[in-house]
Amino acid sequence: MLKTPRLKLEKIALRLGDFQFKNINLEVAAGEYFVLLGPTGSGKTLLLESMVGLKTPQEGKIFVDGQDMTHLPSEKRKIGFVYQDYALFPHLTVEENIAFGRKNRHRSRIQRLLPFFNILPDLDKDALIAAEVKKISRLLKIEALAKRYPANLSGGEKQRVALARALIVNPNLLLLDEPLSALDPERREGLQNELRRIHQKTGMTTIHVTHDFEEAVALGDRIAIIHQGEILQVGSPEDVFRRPASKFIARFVGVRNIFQTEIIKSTSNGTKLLALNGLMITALTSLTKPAHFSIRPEDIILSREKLTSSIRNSFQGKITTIANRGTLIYITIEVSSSQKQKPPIPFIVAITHRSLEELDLRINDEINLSFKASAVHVF
Amino acid sequence: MLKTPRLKLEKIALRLGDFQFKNINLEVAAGEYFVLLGPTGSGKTLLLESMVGLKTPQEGKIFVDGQDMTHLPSEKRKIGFVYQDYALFPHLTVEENIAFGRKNRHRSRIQRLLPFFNILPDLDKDALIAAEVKKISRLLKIEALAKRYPANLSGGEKQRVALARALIVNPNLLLLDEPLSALDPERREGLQNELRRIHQKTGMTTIHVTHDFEEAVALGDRIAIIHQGEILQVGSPEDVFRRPASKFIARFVGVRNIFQTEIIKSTSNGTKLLALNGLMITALTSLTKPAHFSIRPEDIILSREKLTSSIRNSFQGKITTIANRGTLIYITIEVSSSQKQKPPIPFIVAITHRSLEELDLRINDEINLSFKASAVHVF
Amino acid sequence: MIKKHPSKLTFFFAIFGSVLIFFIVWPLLRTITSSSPTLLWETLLDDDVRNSILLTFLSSAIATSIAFILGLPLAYLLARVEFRGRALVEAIIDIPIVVPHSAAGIALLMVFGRRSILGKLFSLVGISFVSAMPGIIIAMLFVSLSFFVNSARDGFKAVNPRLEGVARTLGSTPWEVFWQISFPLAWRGILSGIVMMWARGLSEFGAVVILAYHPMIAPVLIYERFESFGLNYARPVATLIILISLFVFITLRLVGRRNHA
Amino acid sequence: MIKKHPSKLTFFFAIFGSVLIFFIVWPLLRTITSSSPTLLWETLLDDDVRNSILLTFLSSAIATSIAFILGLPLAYLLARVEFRGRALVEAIIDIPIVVPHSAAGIALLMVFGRRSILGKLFSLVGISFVSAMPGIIIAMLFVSLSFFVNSARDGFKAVNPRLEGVARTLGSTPWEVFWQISFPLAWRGILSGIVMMWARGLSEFGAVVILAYHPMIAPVLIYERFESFGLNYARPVATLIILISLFVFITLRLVGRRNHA
Repeated sequence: MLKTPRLKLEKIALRLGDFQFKNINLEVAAGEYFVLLGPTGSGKTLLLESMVGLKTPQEGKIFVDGQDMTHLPSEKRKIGFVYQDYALFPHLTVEENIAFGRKNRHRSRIQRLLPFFNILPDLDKDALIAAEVKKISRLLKIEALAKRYPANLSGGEKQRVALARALIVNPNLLLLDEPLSALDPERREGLQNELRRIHQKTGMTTIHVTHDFEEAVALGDRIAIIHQGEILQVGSPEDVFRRPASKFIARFVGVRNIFQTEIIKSTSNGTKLLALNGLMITALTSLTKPAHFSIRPEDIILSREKLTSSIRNSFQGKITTIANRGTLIYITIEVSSSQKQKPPIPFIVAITHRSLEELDLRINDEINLSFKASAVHVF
Repeated sequence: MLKTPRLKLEKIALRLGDFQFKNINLEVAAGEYFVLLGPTGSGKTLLLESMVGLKTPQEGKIFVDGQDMTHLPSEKRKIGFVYQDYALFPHLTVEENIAFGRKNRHRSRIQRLLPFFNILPDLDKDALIAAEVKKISRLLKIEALAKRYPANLSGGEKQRVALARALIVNPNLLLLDEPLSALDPERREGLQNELRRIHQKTGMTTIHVTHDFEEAVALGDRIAIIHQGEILQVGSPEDVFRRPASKFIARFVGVRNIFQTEIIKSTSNGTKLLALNGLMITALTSLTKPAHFSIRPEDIILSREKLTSSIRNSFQGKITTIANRGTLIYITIEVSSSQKQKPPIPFIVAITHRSLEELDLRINDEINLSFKASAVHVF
Repeated sequence: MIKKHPSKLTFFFAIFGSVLIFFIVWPLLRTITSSSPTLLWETLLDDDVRNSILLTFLSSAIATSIAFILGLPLAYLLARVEFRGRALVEAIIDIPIVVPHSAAGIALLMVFGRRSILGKLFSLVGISFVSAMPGIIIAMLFVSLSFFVNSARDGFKAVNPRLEGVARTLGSTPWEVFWQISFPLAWRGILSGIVMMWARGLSEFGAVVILAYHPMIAPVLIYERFESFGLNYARPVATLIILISLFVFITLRLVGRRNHA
Repeated sequence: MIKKHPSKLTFFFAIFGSVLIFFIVWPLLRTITSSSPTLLWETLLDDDVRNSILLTFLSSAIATSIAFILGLPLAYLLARVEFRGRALVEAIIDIPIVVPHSAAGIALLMVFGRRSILGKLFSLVGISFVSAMPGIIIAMLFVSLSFFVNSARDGFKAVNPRLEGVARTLGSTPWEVFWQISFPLAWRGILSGIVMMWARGLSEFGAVVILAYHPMIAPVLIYERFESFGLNYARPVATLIILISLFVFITLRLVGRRNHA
């Protein structure tokens, strides 16, 4: 990134109770939809709270557009924040919730000192604010809710109101803390599309925190994987999905076939051979030392006959389990090692119901599995 | 079911606040793993609580092994219950939690009246109970946790302890209320397998409540779909998945391509033709009146060239969106109606990353889609 | 979770509980019904009685106002800020409930008495605590402030701190957040603290009687009439003050509930 | 959520709060430090003082025990069972806090006095309430039972009802569930109720003095010495009872906390 990033975290360290961050560095470009992905308890909310100034990091600096904000109070940072539970003000109507931040901007010094007296209403400004509330409500399709109280809203409606409230002040940055996790699974998808639409419409730089990998892939321009207070990998969804940087990430993003290997030798055409309990697997990598490698279950092709194609890796094995997981079926196939004393190697393969029917697979069937050299990710 | 079912609900009706059940009928066979599937707020927990006697239905009867239990107090029903949050007793160790129900059985009348005095310890019985606790702990692999308190356990450990506590009294029936929903997504799969293993080992008749369709498919011998206090469909996972009984169920189990049609006519070979905005779709059905029909996204095949196979339904369309959802990619293809004034029909197709690469699909590409007559589910 | 139709346990427990309810209700009912309306009306026309009741109400209201101004910030701090010695401060707030009332009166007399430093200082501006209304007020304040501070603290604690955090990100200063968010949302707890403290102030006798036998608040008047003339002369005044206390208590409680619903 | 380093608001609020803390602490400290240890020791050797202190402690302990037996079931019902008139019962439980103490004394005297039905009934078994320990006990019980019932009720409310439900499915009767689950888990609330009620009982003066001037409990003794001999004679007794109250209060509070951690 050549331009000044919208948000920059520099060596952030923060200790709170048992939990700590160490040396967090992160850059988010203006207009980007950035996803922080990590399991529950990896400290994602805490990191957001320190960006927004509700927690103060013990070390490190936070820059927005190149300006140091580390010690600025929250109310001066202009960073929007949507909590997981939406944190709508229960004593205000939807309309009043949305106008809340906008009204703060128009308040005089004396009004700020005596907030419990609503003196000197300014009709011009009130009309201006009402118009802005209407505009943002239209964008989020919540105009009909204006007079209702948060207690009477559904999860999805609450989320839209919280978004409207954060967006109306036109913040430099929008932080979303697990915005979809409080919703019913069947409504999640619709609101995910909604988030994408709003991001496209407003171009608001957004940081979205989640523990759900599919959500991250669907929304993120870039993804950072966070675990136990450390950022493990930053990259495009494709990067993280195809080329996980560690075994933890590989498992977390749903890769099943993870093996450890020694790299045996280079072949003439630039590929490498990996040894696995006597099997030789062809892969493309620049590594030369012992490493992990993985193959995504849906990258493995099953066939009754041995394929005679350009595919480098082809083995025969026996089906041991067939697990139906709704949309996909996961099949475990044990490939016997060429050295008799070693245990067979289990490969997990994902196929559709249609393929299962067509191939008529049953437990204990012998079957061929094959995958490309390029499907083997070495790390 | 010819034999007396283990559990039988007969016309259960229950009103609680805004919520009500109407006329719930259900039979669960001995040894079965039965899944109650429904969205949040469909009253699943309430139904379990009335099975176990913590809520009393206003109408209807509950039978266990043919015996009417409708008015039996909970402590006499011998039905194990595991709450979503596991509800472990925080003031007892893991060991004491597990032994809790087992000890109740050995208590004399006088001990039951004076439970705050732990009089007359019986060493023989204590040793017997300790042995049983050990046995069940071994089955659930929690022997190492015996002396710890629930507050120090992980979600998965809590779940195992709650299971052990329910299983030790050897109940007639085990009720699990969303047992996996409190766990991190990455641990859910392991514990799902564990539930299957324990069910196979103990043969315990189990009713498992969930809102997750994949969980239901992976575990259930049979599935009942419940929505707004009513049971909509009962059947095998395959049944519910392939032949949803209503539009709500179809949506809920993840079917995307749901259309409404009139059935036009029967063809010579026994298939029917369905009209959809001018397209004619071949399907197998006995229905003759206007109906819904659906096609699962993964049952549609994409190809660059028009397929010349036995597949009956083949159309050409334009790709409008490509959404990456991790393991699968969902592509929307709009097929133009033959009648020009009608809007194009969007089909959603699920393919793997591999197919996406192989077909090199891009937005606005023209592509062929085809599906078998048997893949069209009419309801 | 417990079934709707009562179990044997519920029945058994209800009998025990009824004894306690009866123990509270019976003496009060017996007192109220023992004086005829005419007698009560005559009692109310007695200048001494009327003045004492007004003095009691007014003093307690002033004590409550002082606690509101000084105690509301403290309640907020106790609910929100982690600081060393918070447990100590919470214990100190509870101490007035524990100190015997007459001993509290003695302690206040030592600090605010005529010969004490504070007493002399205040007498310069014409305020005397002994045998005067300010003495009644500080006695009431001392014995009843715990009720207000604890109730307001619980009110603030029940406010989700995330609401305050979000308000900050929307541009409110901590002072504005307090009035825009914390105070309105904690209002039920604060109001119930005001009611309890005011009512508790009305009921005080031991601490007040040591600082100020005169001017007489209603509880002192009851005691004096009982000592000087016996039960029959004390009873109408007692009835009157019980009726007024109950009336005020019930009204405020209903207002407090409506306010929330 | 609020940042750890204090904001201006926190500082400003802390100043207000300190005034209140100071108002509680100073009179107590001033009283405690005004009497020399020798004088306190001599006071303690005075039979009248010692007897009155023992009588106070014992009476309050008995009142608390009665409230425990009768009030624990009530607290559980209020926490668990939805019934018509629950709000009324909760209001009744709070009434004793509101009723002026001397008026409460009059009301109790009317029901338990020598010429009342209950008074006559009890006198048959040799129990007299007027000018006797049973009178002290019922006066203490009346003014302080609210503290126990409310605290125990909150303790029971904090117990997750699902735990009770699960225990039922594991074969426990409602009665067993109460002792195996509800009582141990609500123990902290119950204990704090016991402490508060006992302490509140110790502090009572107004209601007791009307039912039983003699035998003298410590608060009455303080008042009597103050009225008869003046501040200097009342002070050592006040100091002593303040010290003992504080000691007991702090000890029980620490025990209560350890018990939970």
